[in-house]
Amino acid sequence: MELLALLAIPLGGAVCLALVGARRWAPEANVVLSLATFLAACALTARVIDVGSLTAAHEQFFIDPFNVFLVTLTAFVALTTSLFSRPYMRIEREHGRVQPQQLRLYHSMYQLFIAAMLTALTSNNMGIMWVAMEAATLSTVLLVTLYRTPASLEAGWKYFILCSVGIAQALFGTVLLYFAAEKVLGAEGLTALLWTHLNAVKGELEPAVLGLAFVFLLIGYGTKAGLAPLHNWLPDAHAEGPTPISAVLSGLLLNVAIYAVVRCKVLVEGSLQSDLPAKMLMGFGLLSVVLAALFLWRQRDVKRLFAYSSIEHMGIITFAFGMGGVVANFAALLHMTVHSLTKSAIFFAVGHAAQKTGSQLIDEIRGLITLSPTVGWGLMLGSLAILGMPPFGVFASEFLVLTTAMRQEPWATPVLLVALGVAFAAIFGRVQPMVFGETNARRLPHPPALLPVFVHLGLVLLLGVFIPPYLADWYNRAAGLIAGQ
Amino acid sequence: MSPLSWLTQILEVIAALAVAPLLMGWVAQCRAWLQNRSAPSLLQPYRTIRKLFHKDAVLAEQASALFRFAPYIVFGAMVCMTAIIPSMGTRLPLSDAADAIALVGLLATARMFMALAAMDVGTAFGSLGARREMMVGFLAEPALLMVIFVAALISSSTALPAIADNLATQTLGLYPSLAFTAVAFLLVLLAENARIPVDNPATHLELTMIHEAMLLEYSARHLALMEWAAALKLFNYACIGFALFVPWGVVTTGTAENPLVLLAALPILVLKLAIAGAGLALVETVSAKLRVFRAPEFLAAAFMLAVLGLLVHLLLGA
Amino acid sequence: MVGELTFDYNDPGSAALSAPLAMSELLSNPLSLCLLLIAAWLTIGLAGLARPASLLLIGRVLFPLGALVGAALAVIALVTVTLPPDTSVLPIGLPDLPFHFRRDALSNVFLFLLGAAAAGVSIFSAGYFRAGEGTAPGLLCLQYHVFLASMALVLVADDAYSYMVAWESMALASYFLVTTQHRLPEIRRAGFLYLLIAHLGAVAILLSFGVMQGGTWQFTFDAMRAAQLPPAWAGIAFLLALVGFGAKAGLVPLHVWLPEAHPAAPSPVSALMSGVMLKTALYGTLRVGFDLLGGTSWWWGLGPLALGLFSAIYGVVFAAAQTDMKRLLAFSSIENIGILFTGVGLALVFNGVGMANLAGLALVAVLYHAINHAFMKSLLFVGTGSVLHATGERNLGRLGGLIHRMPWVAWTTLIGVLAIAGLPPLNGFVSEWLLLQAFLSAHQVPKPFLNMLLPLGAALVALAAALAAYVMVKFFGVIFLGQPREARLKDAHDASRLEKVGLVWLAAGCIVLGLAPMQVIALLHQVPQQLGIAPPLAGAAHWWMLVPVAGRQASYAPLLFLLAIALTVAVTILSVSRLYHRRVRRAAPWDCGFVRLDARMQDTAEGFGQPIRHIFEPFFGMQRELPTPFDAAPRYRVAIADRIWTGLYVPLASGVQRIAQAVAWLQQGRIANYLLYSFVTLLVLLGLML
Amino acid sequence: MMSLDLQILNLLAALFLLLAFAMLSQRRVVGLVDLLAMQGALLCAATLLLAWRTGETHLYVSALLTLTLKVAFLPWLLHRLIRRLGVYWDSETLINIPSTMLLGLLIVIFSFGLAQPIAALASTATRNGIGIAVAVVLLSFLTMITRRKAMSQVVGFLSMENGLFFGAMSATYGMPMIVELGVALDVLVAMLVLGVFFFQIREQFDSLDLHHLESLREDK
Repeated sequence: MELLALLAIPLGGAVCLALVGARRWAPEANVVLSLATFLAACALTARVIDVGSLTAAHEQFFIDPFNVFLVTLTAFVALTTSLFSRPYMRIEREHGRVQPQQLRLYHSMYQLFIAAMLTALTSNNMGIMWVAMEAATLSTVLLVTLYRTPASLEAGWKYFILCSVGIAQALFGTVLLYFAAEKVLGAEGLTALLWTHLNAVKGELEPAVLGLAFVFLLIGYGTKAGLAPLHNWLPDAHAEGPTPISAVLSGLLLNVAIYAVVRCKVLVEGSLQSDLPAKMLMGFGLLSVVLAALFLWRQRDVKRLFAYSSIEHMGIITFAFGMGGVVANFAALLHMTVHSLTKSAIFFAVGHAAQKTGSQLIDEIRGLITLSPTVGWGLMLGSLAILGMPPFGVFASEFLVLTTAMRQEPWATPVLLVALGVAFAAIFGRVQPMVFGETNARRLPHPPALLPVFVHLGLVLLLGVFIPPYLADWYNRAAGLIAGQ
Repeated sequence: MSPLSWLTQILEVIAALAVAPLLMGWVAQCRAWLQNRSAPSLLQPYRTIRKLFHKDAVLAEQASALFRFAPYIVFGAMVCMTAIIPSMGTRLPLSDAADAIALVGLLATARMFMALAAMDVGTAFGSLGARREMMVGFLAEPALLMVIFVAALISSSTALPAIADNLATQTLGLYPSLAFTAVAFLLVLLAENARIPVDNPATHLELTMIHEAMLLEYSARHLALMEWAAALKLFNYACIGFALFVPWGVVTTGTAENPLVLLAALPILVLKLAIAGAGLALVETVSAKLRVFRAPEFLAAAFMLAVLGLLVHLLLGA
Repeated sequence: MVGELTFDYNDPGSAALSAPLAMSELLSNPLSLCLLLIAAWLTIGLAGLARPASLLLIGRVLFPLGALVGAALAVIALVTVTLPPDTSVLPIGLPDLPFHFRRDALSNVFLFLLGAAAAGVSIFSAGYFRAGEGTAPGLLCLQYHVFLASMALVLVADDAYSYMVAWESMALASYFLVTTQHRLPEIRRAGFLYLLIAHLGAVAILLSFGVMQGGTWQFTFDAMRAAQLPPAWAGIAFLLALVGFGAKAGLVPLHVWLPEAHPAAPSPVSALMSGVMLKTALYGTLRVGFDLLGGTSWWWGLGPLALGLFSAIYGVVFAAAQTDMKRLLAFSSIENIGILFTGVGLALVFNGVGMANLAGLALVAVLYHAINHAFMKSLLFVGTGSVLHATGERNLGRLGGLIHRMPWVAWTTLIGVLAIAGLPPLNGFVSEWLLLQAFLSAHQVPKPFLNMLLPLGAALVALAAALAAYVMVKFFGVIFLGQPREARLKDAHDASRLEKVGLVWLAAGCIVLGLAPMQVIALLHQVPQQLGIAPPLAGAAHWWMLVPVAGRQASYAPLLFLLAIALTVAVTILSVSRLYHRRVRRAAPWDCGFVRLDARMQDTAEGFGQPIRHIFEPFFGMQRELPTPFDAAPRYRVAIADRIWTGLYVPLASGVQRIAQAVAWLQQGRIANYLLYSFVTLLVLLGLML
Repeated sequence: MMSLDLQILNLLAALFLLLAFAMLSQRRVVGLVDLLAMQGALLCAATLLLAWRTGETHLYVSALLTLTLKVAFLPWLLHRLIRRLGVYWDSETLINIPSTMLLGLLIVIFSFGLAQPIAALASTATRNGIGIAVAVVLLSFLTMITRRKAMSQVVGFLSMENGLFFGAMSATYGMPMIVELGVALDVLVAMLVLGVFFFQIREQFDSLDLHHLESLREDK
């Protein structure tokens, strides 16, 4: 029931907004829909907390601790982002950067995107998950090109081609999975792609096939997760789209992709008795961290900067999942949460900063703290949080990742140490002059919608110093689940 | 600590106060003889000090309280040193108050106050002198410490009286390490007491002077105290040298009961001082004054020698 | 053979010991009191946000309150130092890892240091902070007290997570305090450098904890104490910790941030950073080296020893060459940190070879010096703060003659100067004396070469101390003595009342610590005793006399010493004025008969540093601008560059730059290439799977 | 001697691969689209044959889907776009044709080697098709890499999809119905999005040449 609401509300919302999305009250409608979705998600969570994992619609949908917390997170960030995008898109419209019909497209696609992600998360059917992922891509492509600037078109094109090609590999992987599965589960196609069933019989699945399947799936979903060297679409898409979209892309879509990868990893590890998948994940993770850190060093565009930082953090998460074990998984899940909260908060602040100074170039944004203290502090604290400064939550997860790595994979720690240092220097060296120093812009009349920023940062802070017991228990269950216990 | 022992202590100090200017005079006399000049009277330093005490003190307008107070502190520090150094007797009340390291600290205190006082008036020469004095100081101090360390390692004590005791009472042994350190100590002594080749107490050529440059603004009783303190400093250094290298003839027992036993030590002390003074005069005569920025090399040599002494001791255990 | 360690103290000392035993029933759990005080600091900070602009509230109420809290903390730490450790757990932090806290003698010593110094600095700040200086007073108050609270938390944290949280919060708060004047680019640069190196250090510490952890979720210090590490891993853990804490302490070559950040901060903050924050790094090193890892291997000591000695010389030499008074003090902090780590290294070596008494002696010397430095350096920094406010000038070349205008600041600063120059009978001398005594026994270490090299360390320490005296003469002489080098110095005003209180408090600390070494040591020795490094003290002859190692007659009695000097001085003054007269006439300075004397003829800061620059030339990268005889307006300029900065950090940065450039080639914006990457990755992974 | 329909199926598979090679070497965009249509037709034929052979009803449906979407609609759409946008020729490929072919050959060998173990496991009659499918996927990947025109990249993408479907069909007689529908829907939407795209790109750069789309880069 809650599940139905969860998926139907954004889907229906997409349809309605496709019709009325250009109206003056469309943004509010967007907020209301997101709120409804969030409430549904909360209801679902409550349900899962007391009855535990559940399946629905002939097992086509499946909720367990792992995805339900991602569902809640997704719904929540979607809500806050819609709150942020309300004034933001208004101003864009005042500045004449978007036309009414584009706003219509924007709002309807926003809801569709949410729907697609929620489907991908809740679907039990690997095939449907694939379809939903592709749908998520398609729904955001046109949002990336919303401004119709040459840069945005290029970004959109790369996003489209690279992700579609990538995800095509994932489809092939799914095919192979199905191929292996029907040996065990029989050809009646309904159950053979259901994750729960696959998970039940993963021991009997044919290792050779699953190995290949995993490679294709990893390439496919890894491209969407922005793992180096498949990440090339990510900075462009994040930098050129409207900021709310950058926020949800960075904060949510990457999480969903990682989620898919992890689901596959669980199956494959169960079947393959080698640690090759784990090694692959760790390799991708480290490579992403290192490359992202080096690219960060050369950024001039603030949104590109934080896009690369997203790549870096996806690398950390992937590395953690690669290490496996309860603590590492716990850390990775926690990191997914805090990263999406922090990163979207940063993008909110950056969006306002860019609007105030009328530029995305780092060199042209100066003295935010005098221009608008709230934006300035938001950006400063957000950046410090994302750089892993306690008492923010990102530190908590990095603490666990690094200590676990020191114990399990000592060889990786020097790499991580250096990469984190370089990333810190790069990001902080660019953020500090933006926040501090003399400003060169005048104050804008409109008040920024910074409630989301500080709500997010507050939550991240909370997670840094105190993780509520039920949340912790939830992480633990999910972590255990991924660790195959 | 019987009151008698305190009496002994005071006697020793008074003796030192009396003998110190004499040493200055003696060195000056020897120098004059060695250089075929007609020698000043042996009592010349006393006369100078007395004359200075009688004069009216002239202070520069911008001199602060620090400037007026410094001479007393410097003088007081030197007097305390005489009390602590076993010049005639060990086992005295104050000899426990500070060991050799503390003595070096005391010297540093005096030096620092002199330098600060010199900078206080804000003349070109004052600060120049202060700078040079501190330069000499920071090179001489570690060298002196090294010298003391060697002796301390030999007699497992950093307290001068104890060192003197040990070296004096135990059967006469040859310490090659002490040979090195003795030379080092001599160099330090020359530098610290504003002697040729580092400085020239007799000079009034402004650009080369160190010690004198710091005293330029002083007059009358302040100058007198400074001069007397300088004499005491030389005396103290000499006594430290005796304690480290020729500790014989120092009264080690009975000082607590009968102050007069010190009289037994006095002639030996005077003898040692006479020889030392003559030697000092000889060194000063035969060597030429170095340019100021050669002084560091001179003292670095002292430092190296002292360290060598240390290594030799650690190597040979002697 | 080394005799047993004996300090002598009788009634007063033992009273200081027995008093807490009496009070121990009264305050059942001192740790909870400490935590309460820390909470009080935090609330005071938050209260500042209530009316961020009101100086009355912040200056007259909040900061004095903070000072009181600091004093209370110091008192508690003092009276409970002899109690056995007590722990408590707060139900926050990570799910399976709540915040653990623990108070033992080591924490006590540093808590006392923190509280006492913070009390003085806070009361000074109450009179110091004014409106319109960058950050709003309220925010400043918050950052300041969060800084204090996080430092205190570092000292009582008992598990890796809470430790790291407190540690980084400390760095963060101090960073914001450093960048108070964020409009100046060089201050932003300083802040950036500071936070960057602090963060790298923190990651190193984190990794060291990662090595020491006792297994899954076992991040409490107890678990680490219990964990049996193979020696190699223990060594790695210690080295990582050394790197991390060295970065925070400003150990060469990780010192580059220090001379930038400390001057950049407002003076009271500089005082706290130099006086207290650096000591938290020392605390960390001791905690990890002696407590968590048990200081098993003697060779661990070599690292701190070598780095410490080098830092000591390096710092003091650079201090002598500085022309900015706060930079000068910052470099002097590097020197003192060097001395401290030298002592730590010595203690580790002694402990490793099982010379318990000497290890205890070295450790006590280190702790003593840490406390001393907290007082002296805070005193000097707040002194410069008053000068800065009175004259708006940090450049030594534009100061001078202030002893007439601001006597309070001048005389209190003089005490600090004498103390930090290591002159008896002040506190700086005592700790250096103890350290030298420890060095004197180093030749007994049963290791070839080491027993030869260690005594040379004593020589270097002595050299550093002597150079410190040089530096301090320069510092005090150029600022306070001589003639004012600028006309406007004439109307410099003395410190405000609250500032005076702070100055006097810190100066008094220097004196007391110098005069009562026995009592202090009796308390400090609880640390090696509780850590099981050294046996308890054996009482001995006199309460006023300090004897480092029985079996060697060496002693130092500061009170006697001071009395003797005072007596002689008094007698001299009296007799001189009795026997002769006390007539004084004021006249123009003589200066060898030169008449037109002016302030520009005194030695400048550069001039005073010249001999050092000459002697230690290899240390510096110098560019000189010498005037030619034909210059119309001849001017002399010398710029000192830190060779380590130019030789290590600059190449490092440009190296990363180059690598980044090379890597950027991967991303040429051509979609075909990107497809190719995916394609190749696919083939490679497939190949792996085959 | 295997039965006739199997022989036909293998023949179709071979032709399928051949078409992939043809695409690799084809430089006229229009030609590419026709080849794509033929590929679709082959796929459809193969599916039908298989459906008839196995009697799986959902294979008929998927054959129908293929027919409408891949044989009729998409080629028509592309042709229309080509006419509207006037892009007939692709410029010189990034790698010259012969070496591309050589690479293609290697890829084929690789993918056959890859597929052998899987094919060994397969129970389906068309197991050899798997290797072909992998080869086609990789070959169309190569096509996309070597092309400069947006249009030809799209065609490459579509032929990759064909390859996937062929793989699915020959490995497991097709995916579950619901998935096939979803995939088909996605492909359809993707094509529509592309259509919009092409016009946007055109009105920006009045060309579909990809070298206009190389401004977002790090190496400057």
